[in-house]
Amino acid sequence: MSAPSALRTPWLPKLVVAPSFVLALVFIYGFIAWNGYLSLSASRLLPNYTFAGFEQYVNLFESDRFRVALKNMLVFGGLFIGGAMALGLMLAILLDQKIRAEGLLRTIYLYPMAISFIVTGTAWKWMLNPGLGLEHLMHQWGFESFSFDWLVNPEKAIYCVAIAGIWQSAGFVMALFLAGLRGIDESIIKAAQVDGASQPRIYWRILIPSLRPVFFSTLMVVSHLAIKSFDLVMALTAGGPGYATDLPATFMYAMSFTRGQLGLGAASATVMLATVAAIVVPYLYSELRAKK
Amino acid sequence: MGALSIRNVRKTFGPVEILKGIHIDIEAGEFLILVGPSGCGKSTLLNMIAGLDVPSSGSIHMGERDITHLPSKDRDIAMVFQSYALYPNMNVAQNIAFALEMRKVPKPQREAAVQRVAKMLQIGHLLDRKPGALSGGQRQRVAMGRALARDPKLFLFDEPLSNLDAKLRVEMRAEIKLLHQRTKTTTVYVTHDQVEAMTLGDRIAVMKDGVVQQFGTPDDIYTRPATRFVAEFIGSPAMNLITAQRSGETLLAHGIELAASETQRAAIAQAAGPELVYGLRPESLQFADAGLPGTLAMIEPTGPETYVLVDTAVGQLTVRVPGNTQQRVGERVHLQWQPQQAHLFDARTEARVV
Amino acid sequence: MGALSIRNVRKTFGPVEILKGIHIDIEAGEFLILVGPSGCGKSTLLNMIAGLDVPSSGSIHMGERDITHLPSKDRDIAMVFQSYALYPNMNVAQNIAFALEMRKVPKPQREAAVQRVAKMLQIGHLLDRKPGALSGGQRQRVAMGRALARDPKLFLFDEPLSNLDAKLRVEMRAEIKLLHQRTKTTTVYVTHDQVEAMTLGDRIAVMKDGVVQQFGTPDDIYTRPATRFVAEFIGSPAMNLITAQRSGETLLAHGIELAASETQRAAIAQAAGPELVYGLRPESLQFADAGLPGTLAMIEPTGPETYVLVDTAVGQLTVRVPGNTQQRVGERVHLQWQPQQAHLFDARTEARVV
Amino acid sequence: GEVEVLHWWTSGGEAKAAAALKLTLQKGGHRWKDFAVAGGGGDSAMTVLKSRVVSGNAPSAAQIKGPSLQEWAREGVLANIDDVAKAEKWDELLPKIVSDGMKYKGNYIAAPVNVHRVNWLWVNPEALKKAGAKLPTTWDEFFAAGDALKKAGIIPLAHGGQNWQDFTTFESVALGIGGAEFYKKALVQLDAATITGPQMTQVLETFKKVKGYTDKNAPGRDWNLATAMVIKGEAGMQLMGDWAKGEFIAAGKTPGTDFVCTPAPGSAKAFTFNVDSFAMFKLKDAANVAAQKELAKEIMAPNFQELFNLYKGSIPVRLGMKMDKFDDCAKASAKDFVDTAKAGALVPSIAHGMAVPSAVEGAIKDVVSQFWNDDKMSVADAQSRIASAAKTK
Amino acid sequence: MNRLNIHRVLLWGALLLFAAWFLAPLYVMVVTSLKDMEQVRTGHLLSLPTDPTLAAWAKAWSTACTGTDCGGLKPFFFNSVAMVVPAVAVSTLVGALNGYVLAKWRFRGSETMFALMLFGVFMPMQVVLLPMSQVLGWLGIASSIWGLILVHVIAGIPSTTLFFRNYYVGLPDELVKAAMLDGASFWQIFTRIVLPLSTPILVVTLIWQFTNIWNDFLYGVVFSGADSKPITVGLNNLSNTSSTVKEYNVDMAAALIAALPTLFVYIVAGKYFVRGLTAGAVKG
Ligand SMILES: Nc1ncnc2c1ncn2[C@@H]1O[C@H](COP(=O)(O)OP(=O)(O)OP(=O)(O)O)[C@@H](O)[C@H]1O
Ligand SMILES: Nc1ncnc2c1ncn2[C@@H]1O[C@H](COP(=O)(O)OP(=O)(O)OP(=O)(O)O)[C@@H](O)[C@H]1O
Ligand SMILES: [Mg+2]
Ligand SMILES: [Mg+2]
Repeated sequence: MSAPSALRTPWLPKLVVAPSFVLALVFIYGFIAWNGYLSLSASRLLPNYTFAGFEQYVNLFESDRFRVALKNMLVFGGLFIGGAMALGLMLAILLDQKIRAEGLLRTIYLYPMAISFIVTGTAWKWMLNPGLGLEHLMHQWGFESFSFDWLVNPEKAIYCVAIAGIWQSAGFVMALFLAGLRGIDESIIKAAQVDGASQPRIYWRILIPSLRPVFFSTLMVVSHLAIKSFDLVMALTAGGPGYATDLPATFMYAMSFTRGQLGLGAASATVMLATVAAIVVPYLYSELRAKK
Repeated sequence: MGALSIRNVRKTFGPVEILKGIHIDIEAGEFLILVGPSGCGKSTLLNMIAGLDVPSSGSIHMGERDITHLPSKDRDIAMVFQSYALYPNMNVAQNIAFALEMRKVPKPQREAAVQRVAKMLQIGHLLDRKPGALSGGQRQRVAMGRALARDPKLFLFDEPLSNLDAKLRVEMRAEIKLLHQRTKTTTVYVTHDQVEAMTLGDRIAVMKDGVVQQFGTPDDIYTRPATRFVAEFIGSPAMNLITAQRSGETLLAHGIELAASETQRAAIAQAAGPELVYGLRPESLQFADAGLPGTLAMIEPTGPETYVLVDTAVGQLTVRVPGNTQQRVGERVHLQWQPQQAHLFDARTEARVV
Repeated sequence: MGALSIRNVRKTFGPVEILKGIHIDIEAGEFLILVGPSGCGKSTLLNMIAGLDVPSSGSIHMGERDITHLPSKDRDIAMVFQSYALYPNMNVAQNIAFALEMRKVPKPQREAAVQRVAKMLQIGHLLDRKPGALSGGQRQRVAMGRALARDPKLFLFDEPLSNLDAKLRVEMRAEIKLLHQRTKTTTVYVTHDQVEAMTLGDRIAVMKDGVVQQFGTPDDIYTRPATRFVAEFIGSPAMNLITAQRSGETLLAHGIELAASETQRAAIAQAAGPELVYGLRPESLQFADAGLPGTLAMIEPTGPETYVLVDTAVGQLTVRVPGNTQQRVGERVHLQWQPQQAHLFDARTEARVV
Repeated sequence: GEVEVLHWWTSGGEAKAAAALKLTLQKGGHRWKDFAVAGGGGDSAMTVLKSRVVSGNAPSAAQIKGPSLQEWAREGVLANIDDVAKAEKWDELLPKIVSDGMKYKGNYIAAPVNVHRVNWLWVNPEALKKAGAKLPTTWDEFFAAGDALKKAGIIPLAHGGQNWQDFTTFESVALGIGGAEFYKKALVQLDAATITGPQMTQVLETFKKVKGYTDKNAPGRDWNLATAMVIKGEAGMQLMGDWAKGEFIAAGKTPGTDFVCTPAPGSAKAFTFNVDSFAMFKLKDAANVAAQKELAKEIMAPNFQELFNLYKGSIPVRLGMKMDKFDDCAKASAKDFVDTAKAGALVPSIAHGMAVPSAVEGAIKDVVSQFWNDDKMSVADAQSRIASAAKTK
Repeated sequence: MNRLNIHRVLLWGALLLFAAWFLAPLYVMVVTSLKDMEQVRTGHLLSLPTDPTLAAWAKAWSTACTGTDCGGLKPFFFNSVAMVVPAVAVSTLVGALNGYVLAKWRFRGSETMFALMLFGVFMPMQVVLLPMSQVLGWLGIASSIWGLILVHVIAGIPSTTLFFRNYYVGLPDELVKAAMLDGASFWQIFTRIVLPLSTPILVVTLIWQFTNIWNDFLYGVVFSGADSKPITVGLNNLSNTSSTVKEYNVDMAAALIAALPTLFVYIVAGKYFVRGLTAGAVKG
């Protein structure tokens, strides 16, 4: 269905979105451009606008730490986005079954979003730490051979970050999906029941496909969370052991603000944005095209 | 194939009782038509047969089995929803094939079924469209297709042809009839179309206010309506009803004696109340040189026939005339009829007297 | 009050041309009926009149004014959507009053209007309900109520009575007619119901595949269909059509000569193609002792009349018989008709010959 | 006037010290606007500082130290406080190596607060006794003691999981194995030959060996939790700066009996210092400038120096202070500070940003930390990577 | 009926299992916040407090030191409230309007506009810090609560727009059309038809914005002034002491206090996740 578009009033709708659009242009694209320029400048501690060429990019790609950070972004991003979406969707579906205690359970699943990771990180650190948390507990309960030392293992620590991240955001994903499910016309569900679809199939074939726009929102938001999981890493591992759990965001932050290598930080931000754009832009394109 | 038996089904929505004890029994393979005024509970009843809603009390049986609480997907029922309820994310072909897929019908067979119903419903060129890009009638046909692609134990149709043009409607009606003759699938069909009701059904249930007023063959319903309501509801234009006072063996309306046959006279004499309702179908009235005098009030030509409204001493009566008429509004006419074609109802209980 | 003039309106959805140059002119106060097969573009046309969509080319005028691009809220049009489009968040009363509220009608007047249409549509007891708790027919009446509460320049009705029972439909039809007679508001009305089309409309436009096939008075359309399509489309059961070969002044179908009047003979002699289509409405056929012989194939009693299908040498013909018939399937019968009641169309161009 | 001070002294003792400073200034009729940003060893504070400077809204003073001071000065945003320094004779009161750090192009731009000694080894004597080990003074002795502790079921060395902790250990090893000269050449002057030389190889090997004496749960552990392990006797020793003392004291332990502070193995004759200081920013408002100068003066005043360092566990940067209120560890530290300054064995701590620009510091820390954590990295590999990190600009 | 019960049991099993997983850290936090420091040091993670005390909560609320101020989280808390309420309201409203236009009043280029705005979702916060400081400096609202509100509104618009737009895409266009015919203006359609149908997504957006803004640390610390610092800065200062004893119990209590408003919003707003608002509106 085409929207009731095209009539000759359009200045009003355009006027309404104009401020946001201008803000977006200035604050998103203006800043991206600014950042892009910084990455080519000789900035160190503070912005400095003398042009310095591609030196920062050369440094960046020689940096082992940045390579690790990029790789982590892919690993963590994949696990986190996939995990949070899957779990969130599953919880939304479970809660959609006319559960009596829905309100309570929903709040339980959502609450991790409420608590700042500055401190939740500590609780997680305890729980995942082999000497204090789960492993310790299992040993105390007599499962001596139980071993769970991912947090301190440079190769596995990133999974811990993903676990904590999923824990934190799955609830919100659930809320988004639940809102979407609640917007679907019930008669379609009835039709599917008559058609002989079992409950799981109704979700899989009818409801989830109808949630496509919501899916799209969720994916965007979760990716946003993945890219911004700065607090999470800082609180849980601070990028360690070594820099095994460094992400581009933490890398950029460290370079720009701790180490006085603003130019390098800017370069890393540019590379990161470009990576994201390479993944997101085609998706955006197809998603918005499909609407037509 | 199961006989369908609805036993004392009641349904309340909040404080309102919508169905007040429905009893309907049909044989396996029968075609039941459900008619009744808008809002009388037809869709609600279908929903309960389909398992989309549970009765507040009473039970529903298919064959020997009590299915009152059986999940809908295990009932093997196909239904056309009054509101279509197409899957917006699937195209027409997928909409039609969905139920087959759910029942694990292999792909080639599904495709064959889609082709078959698409042809039957004349929607072959729409198979790739999403429901959003269809006209109202096209959507309704897709909704039909979804049901017809299957071979269920029971068909439920909720006004499946209401948005189709007359020509298509006739064709669809014929297709449904053919299909039913071939498969002998038990069917429950809600319609407001008299022709559909009369030509498709083995039996008709006329509902009003959550109660079945009459349950019988089409001929029965038309020629021997059990209540005044049924008499008035079935038939278009509606039956002319004249309230008349009993006076021994005769009936008087506004001082005019209404003709009655032997049996009718006997019945009038034994009637309980002082007032009766005398019913005459528009086609039972003829213009003649003598008879009940009246003035022509309005002429409605519908093409093949014309409805003429005549003001008489006993009230305005509708007369059905084949073809067109040369008469003019205001003309003085006389009406005649055969007394045995009249229907008599008790004015108070509204039940048929004879 | 404005006359409505639709000038060469075309509309394409993607690659498909839905409307292919529509011309319709109606006078202020006229009641236009739009009929046509499902999917022919009726709703699309209404949408454009309402300003909910823009024509790909062409223009729409109301009175003297070109409104093709006028925002719909400034057009002062009331419309009943085929899909109802009730506001799910408002109850029935609010749904009906919304448009009045938007036009700053004071509250007491709004309430009076709601009461008025609620009474007219028999939904007084539903005013506090949300649309989700209504039956199909009740929703449709609310959709009607939304339009009828207003006093617009133009009414657009898209199959507004399709989900109502026959009795209610007759009543509603009468109400609409009354309303139109009182207010003389220009109206465009889409329907598939022949009786509605014939009794409500001042003029009928028959559309097919995005083209207006005939535009005229109801009587015109029925008695002098301009094309074979119109002839077949209007009238239920449809007109019997017999393809026949021209042979001088006579027509032969399967070797049988079809009766023709003087004028028809003249026209046949001058016809362009070698083949003509000979059309006979079911009510033009009578059973007689002599005439076209045939076998009774099927009997469909509808109550006031019966459709009898007869297999003859020229094909299967439908005969409309008043009341019930005593005949039996398989019986041998003869059919007769008056040649001047036959319609002749060119087989190739499908245009009326005489 | 008003002083806005950006700092990350939010914890008990430090906050008390800061409060003392605030009080002094308020007595002088100035207003104190506290801008405390804790966390990440001042990372967040630095971020805030940069934004504030960029938005043209710099605070009066901010906690900046080491070569960073020079970097900030180079951006032209720091104020010249030579007049205060002259009046208060800072040149005489500060060791040259410290006062040099406070100057940019010969002008004072910052006021120093305290001196931390980083190369301490904190020992739980009870644990050593139980294991039958003696206080190590060389790395060989350290390993011997470590083996003994291990046998006794005690974690020999408590260690935490940030890269500065790894590097604190590395520094101590470098100083202990290579000595002050090597330390300066390799880690301050970043001499490539020294970094790739055999001495560095030995340092790295020893460093890696030390890891064998820590527990596997160290990553992610805060340093104070590591200290707590020593306090509770779960671990025998910890290599940490003198701020660790605060933990022991807070747990009600007395130096010398309940716990022992001793220079890190082999580094008794050297001193890695970590000097906190306040950089003064250019301000527009004259009254605020006056208040800022007052602040600089008060920071170097004996009262504050004593009070603050008592709270903080460090020693005054001002020379010639009376130390009688301080504990034994501090006294030893103060003595070593003066001695090593004379002997040229007073070296800046890289782990705490005293030696090299932050970019280089970060790069080297990354490599060392990675080497510590990643058991697959070879010594030679680490050496060459440190060398290239040292070239970071 | 029996199979139904098995399903129910499985369903509840899964629900409760996840609930346990979600609650575990909360349990640790609550338990710890009720212990005194001695118990924290000696007991283990899951052990219950031997004698529960609210001392840590009281301390976190009113006496814990953050820098030289020892007023607990109280002042920060109210700063946060003053910042969150307008920022959430404005960004949600703007998002709803944008979503409404982008879904129901499409015009040439509106999709592109949407895509361009969407990309803002991926801007790492860190990139924004310095240029934003510069801009706020120019505007003269650096280091004030207004600057902070502005930043949060700007940062929130891409996601709120996304939520609303994608939700509104699913609302039948016929409703808007019907309202247009009824003479409703652009704004009336929004307030009378579209907004009343947005409850679920409104809830989600409120939750999202409230949580994000309330819990934001980086913007809060960078763009706030000395007396407009939000609660997260207080919390951070409280829990990130770099020396001496770490009072975990107070940290945990502080974190829970900081989370209370957000939880409150979840519980209150959560009620509005109603089912089937559009059912029955439109057929087909
Ligand atoms: N968005 C769309 N994209 C493509 N085709 C469309 C779209 N909307 C409608 N159509 C097609 O346009 C044609 C006309 O549709 P319209 O709704 O006007 O039909 P209609 O005459 O009202 O039919 P009905 O009597 O079934 O309601 C149909 O064939 C339909 O499939
Ligand atoms: N959820 C509900 N809550 C309250 N009343 C309801 C609800 N659903 C339906 N009703 C009422 O129940 C009655 C029966 O509805 P139903 O849909 O069965 O009517 P119907 O016979 O199918 O009518 P129609 O011919 O108009 O489709 C109606 O009066 C309707 O208003
Ligand atoms: Mg119904
Ligand atoms: Mg239509």
